[in-house]
Amino acid sequence: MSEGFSESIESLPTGVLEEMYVTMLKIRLFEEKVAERLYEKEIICPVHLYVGQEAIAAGVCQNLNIDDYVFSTHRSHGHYIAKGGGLKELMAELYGKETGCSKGKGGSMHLVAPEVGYMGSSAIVAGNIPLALGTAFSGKLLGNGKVSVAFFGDGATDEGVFYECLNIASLYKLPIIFVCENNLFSTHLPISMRQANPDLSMKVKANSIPFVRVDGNDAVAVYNTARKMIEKIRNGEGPAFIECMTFRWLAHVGPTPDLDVGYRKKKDVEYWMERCPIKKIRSVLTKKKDYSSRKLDDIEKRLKKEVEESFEFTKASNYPNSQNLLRHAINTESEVIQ
Amino acid sequence: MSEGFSESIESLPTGVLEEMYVTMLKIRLFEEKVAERLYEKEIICPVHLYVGQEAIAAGVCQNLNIDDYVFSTHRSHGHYIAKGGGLKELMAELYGKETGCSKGKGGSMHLVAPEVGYMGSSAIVAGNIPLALGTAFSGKLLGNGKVSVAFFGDGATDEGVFYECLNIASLYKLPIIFVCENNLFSTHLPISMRQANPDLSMKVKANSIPFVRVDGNDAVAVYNTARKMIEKIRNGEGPAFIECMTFRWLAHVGPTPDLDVGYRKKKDVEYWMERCPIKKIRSVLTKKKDYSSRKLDDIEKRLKKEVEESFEFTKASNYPNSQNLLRHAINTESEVIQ
Amino acid sequence: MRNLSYSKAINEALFQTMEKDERVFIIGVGVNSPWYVGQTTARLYDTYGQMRVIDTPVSENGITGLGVGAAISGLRPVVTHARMDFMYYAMDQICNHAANWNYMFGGRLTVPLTIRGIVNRGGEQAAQHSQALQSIFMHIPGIKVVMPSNPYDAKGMLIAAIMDDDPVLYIDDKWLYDEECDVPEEVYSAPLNKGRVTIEGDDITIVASSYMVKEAEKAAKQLAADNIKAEVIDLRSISPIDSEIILKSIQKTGRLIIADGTWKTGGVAAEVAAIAATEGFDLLKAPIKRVTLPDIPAPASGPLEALYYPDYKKIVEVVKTMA
Amino acid sequence: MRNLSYSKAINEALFQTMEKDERVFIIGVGVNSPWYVGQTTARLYDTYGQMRVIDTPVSENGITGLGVGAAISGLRPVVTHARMDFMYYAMDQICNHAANWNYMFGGRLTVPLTIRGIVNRGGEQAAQHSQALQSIFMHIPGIKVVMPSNPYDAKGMLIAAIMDDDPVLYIDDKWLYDEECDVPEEVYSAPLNKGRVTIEGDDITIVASSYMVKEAEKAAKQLAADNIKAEVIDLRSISPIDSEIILKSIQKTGRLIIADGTWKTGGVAAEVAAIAATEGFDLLKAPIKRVTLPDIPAPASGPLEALYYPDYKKIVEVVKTMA
Ligand SMILES: Cc1ncc(C[n+]2csc(CCOP(=O)(O)OP(=O)(O)O)c2C)c(N)n1
Ligand SMILES: Cc1ncc(C[n+]2csc(CCOP(=O)(O)OP(=O)(O)O)c2C)c(N)n1
Ligand SMILES: [Mg+2]
Ligand SMILES: [Mg+2]
Repeated sequence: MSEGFSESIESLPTGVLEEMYVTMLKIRLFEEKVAERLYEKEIICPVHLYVGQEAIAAGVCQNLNIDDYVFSTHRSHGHYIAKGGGLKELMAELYGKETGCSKGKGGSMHLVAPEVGYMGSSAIVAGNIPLALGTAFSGKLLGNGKVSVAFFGDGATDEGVFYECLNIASLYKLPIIFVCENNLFSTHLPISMRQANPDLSMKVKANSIPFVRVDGNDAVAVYNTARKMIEKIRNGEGPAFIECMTFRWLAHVGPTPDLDVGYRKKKDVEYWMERCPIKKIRSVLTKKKDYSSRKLDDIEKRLKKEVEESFEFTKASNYPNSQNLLRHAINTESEVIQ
Repeated sequence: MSEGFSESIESLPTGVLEEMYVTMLKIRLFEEKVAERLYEKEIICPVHLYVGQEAIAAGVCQNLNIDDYVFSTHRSHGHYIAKGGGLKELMAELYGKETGCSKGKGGSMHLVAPEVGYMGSSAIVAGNIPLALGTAFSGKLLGNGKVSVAFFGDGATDEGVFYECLNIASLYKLPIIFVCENNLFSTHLPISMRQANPDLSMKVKANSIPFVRVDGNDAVAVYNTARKMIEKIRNGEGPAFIECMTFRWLAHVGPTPDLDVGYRKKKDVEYWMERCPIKKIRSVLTKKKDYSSRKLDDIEKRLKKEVEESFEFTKASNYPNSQNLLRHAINTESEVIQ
Repeated sequence: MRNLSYSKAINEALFQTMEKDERVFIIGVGVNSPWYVGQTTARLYDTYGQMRVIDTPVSENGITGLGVGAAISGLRPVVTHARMDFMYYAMDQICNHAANWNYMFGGRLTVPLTIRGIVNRGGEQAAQHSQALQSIFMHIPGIKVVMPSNPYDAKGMLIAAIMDDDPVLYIDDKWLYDEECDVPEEVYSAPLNKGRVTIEGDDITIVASSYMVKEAEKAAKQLAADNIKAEVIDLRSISPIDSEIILKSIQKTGRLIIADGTWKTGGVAAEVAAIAATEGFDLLKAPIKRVTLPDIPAPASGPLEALYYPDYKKIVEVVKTMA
Repeated sequence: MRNLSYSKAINEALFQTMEKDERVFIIGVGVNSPWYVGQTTARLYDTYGQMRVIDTPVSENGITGLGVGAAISGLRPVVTHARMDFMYYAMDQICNHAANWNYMFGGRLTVPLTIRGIVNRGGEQAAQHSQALQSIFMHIPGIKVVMPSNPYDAKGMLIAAIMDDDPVLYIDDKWLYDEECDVPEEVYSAPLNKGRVTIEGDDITIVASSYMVKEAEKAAKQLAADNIKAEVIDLRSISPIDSEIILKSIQKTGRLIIADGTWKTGGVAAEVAAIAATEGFDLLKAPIKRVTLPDIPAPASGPLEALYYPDYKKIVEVVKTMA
């Protein structure tokens, strides 16, 4: 399936591999905790889990600087974490606490961490893509070498504005990388029932944008492809597009396996679970000559602790007080008078 | 330039050629009259003349039945006439008379003639395309064999909704023919300043829609290409796309040659005027063995008279009376109370 | 008669109109989703098949326009938006096309289109998944806007909307989906331009629509305990709006409060207040009051959300300041 | 000081802000067109080049979103829509994104975006090329809406809008482009939240904005001849709206008429009436009146168009019914 490929594993420094592994495991462990809390109905806001797609966020963001820009969607814990957003502020946001990354006003679908270049999640399908075009434009106008990334799902490629953005990015040679996480579904509807020709490549290339399809469950493939693209983008060569084939393990929204609902088959889910991105990178990492597999336990322990701490932090945090309701719609606060 | 081509001229019946010629000349003569009246400032509403593009409307509509559906844009006199709309009602509409095809409420940019399947012009770029999708859908659901046509300019291919429509039409195999009149400009802006890759073919084919580019100044080429497409569409094979390369001779809006404004070169306009679609079909027609060129004079005389009559009709018509202002926003008239 | 829930009443209206009239079809993002539109489209696909119950690509503008085009060529589409928030993508087709097509052509092409806009808020869904946008569409001439508040109207007004020759925006609210009441089994229609007095009273008029009617009724019951007799008017249609029923009521009560589930500024409540202050000024004995959302987007956090959405208690509180 | 036309005042504001602040850029369909936006963007391209004056593909939604993204990353975009009618395509980026981005993230990302929406009507342009949509945007929290009525404000408010940290919809009206008045040469800003009394009077308050201010002033002059002293208030900003100035005036006059260039139902006039009827009820001596467009799309035909747009005569006529 892949046009982009893993290359020789040995060429990747162990450090990079380990960092990606850490990112991915962090996402997974965090979301497992979130899933547990969702079952307990402690978290109320709609949550779209990223489990199974971790290699994409990790592989792309591994190539980014802290001040590069990232935008994501309703399903954005992974991108937020991979870009360096804090777990505590994330967990607190899911609980609607004032210490949340969005001060409790956004919930899971609206995360932000400008301090690490994570410029926001939009819950409107494709709505984040023009925004990434905008940060890319500012990167270009200011000549600051920053790259912008739009993460989005295959569903976003149904929306007209997506095509407008491809053209505009290419026309103005904007420093943006489009990352389509094609998990084959938009909610319950498979791409084959939504697109006459589900092959994205021509649609992208028709806008003179380089396109590569990779195995989205292979962090190394994602990393290598994104790296080359981002290098070129930083050189002023304009946008690039990476399509990552993947699958979500859980429900569109919420923590369940979603098999009762009838729109997807158990064996398809199983097929993709077999191809777990975390298992995959772990096996690559442990094959590295200079890697001691004892480290894996340490990492897992440390990350579990970090997740636990985010949870404790959240529990200890307050809900926003009522004055906060009216703040922030516009900056001149006194102007919101009720 | 053409992928679609004129084929052997002899294979086209003289009658078809003559009908197209008549349509084209009718459009031209009508618009020349309109241009004259625009210079006199007798016509007030914004008018986008079709001069130079007549072969497209004529060549496509020649293949249509009276109950097939057509939608057009701000530049729609040609399509209205080619589909069989009355000249009198058209002229009256431009003058805002109550006898106008839209009762004076639409003006040049909003023509309609449901009696001949002309379902309306939209002055919103690309706005008519989803509507044609809708009539195509009803053709399919009702199984009545009707074909829908969306005429639009290259400007419309900048809009996201255009891409949504390509996909939807192809996904549902709707009986629709997309006709892009690529006159290389959207108002003052050339397509090269609007699209990273101005070649439409891939964008269309990426949606699994058959695509043919033709010389839009060659009525025979347009006719032959559209004919084959429409045959297939009626056979249930789904949508098709024809791109007609052409040029407008006059200003984007209004009757002037538009050379003072600076966005296009005199020599380009001259190049295209050389390639006059009417001259071209006339030369084809008169080469036909069974065609007497004396007929040409008769035709021209008759059409001029028809145009003159539309003008007289208009002059004799009244403006809508004031009660008409509040009518027709919704059908239950009493509900518009001021 | 039998009790039916609001969502099942919608479902029944769709079944019955589709059964009766082959021109009716349903199209929208998520119409066959097991969760998006609740029970409202349940089993329709199984009965009427893929040509008449169409779950589409995420292309709101394209499919809305498809609905407009289908309507002007003789069909009766029910374009369904699982959330009003997503309708922003489709504004051009709704406002520039559906709303104008009849007027712009001198009445020559009617647009018998129904658009279902679902209000789906609460549950910490936040700013982009909570919007009730009736006030925007109320302002657009050429499109009718209705907001049924109970299962009886949900069925009757949906049938009327589908049978109506104009574009009708039919707004249903997920907070009402489990409400039940007597609903006739037969096909019937409820008017698209008439309000209704749901509780009679002499002291104050509470005008509301959709979900807020319930809150207004609860408020009226509570006020009755304090011997304040509130009259509750369910607008049902907000465009056209039934001025008469409002004026008649304030003639009796002299006092008006409007309870509306949208933002305050430029909202439905403003229009109702304006009607009273222009056409019923001499009937009024006290300042008009508005109970609405504050002029801010919806917050996620539960405690803020609880403050954000006004309820019957807020209505009671405001009424008491007027007594 | 010197006289400057409204369109040249806009042009000067753009020149001066672009000169002063490299973060400012202009983007929109037709911004370099010789006719679309009149003189307002003249010579900017020649001075600031293709990276800062960008005439785009016909992709309203995409380029508006580009503006939003540029704003949150430190630039000061002026997204320009040559007609408000075309903004329907961009509603998602304006309402779901620009308006929400700051609130939804607890104030962590401001959106210093200016959107110019141009009202371009008359001349038989008809329904799809005539719309004034301020009432829609007034209703959306998180976005400011201003409508300068004269060259002084046109310049000062545009500068203020560009320097403001919130999304500001700046609506200019082609019918005002040739109006002239004294305009300072220096950079200055006019407030984005304050109305202004342009003519003082004791008998009746006429509230207007943008083009209708001119008509209101003409009406006031004519009324003066009949010894009716009208006070004219130019709202300038319609979101936030300066309630105080309205209330202060009706305290004096007791009578209110609102002259607004949009549709009646759910429009700006309704909001102003609602403010008066809720917060200033006791000050009012007579029913409020609205002079607005009727609730129908714009017709093409000249004679109908003449009836469609209200002018000072209509205001005078209505005032006389109130005296
Ligand atoms: C404009 C809009 N339409 C519809 C929705 C409802 N919706 C939420 S997520 C989603 C599916 C998106 O699928 P995709 O983009 O592939 O992302 P995935 O959920 O698969 O990660 C849809 C349709 C929405 N949020 N926004
Ligand atoms: C949505 C929208 N944006 C902008 C415009 C302004 N406008 C009117 S015609 C036009 C050019 C359209 O070009 P094209 O589609 O190629 O048609 P042509 O005029 O060349 O026939 C533009 C941009 C519009 N009418 N609608
Ligand atoms: Mg997906
Ligand atoms: Mg063109």
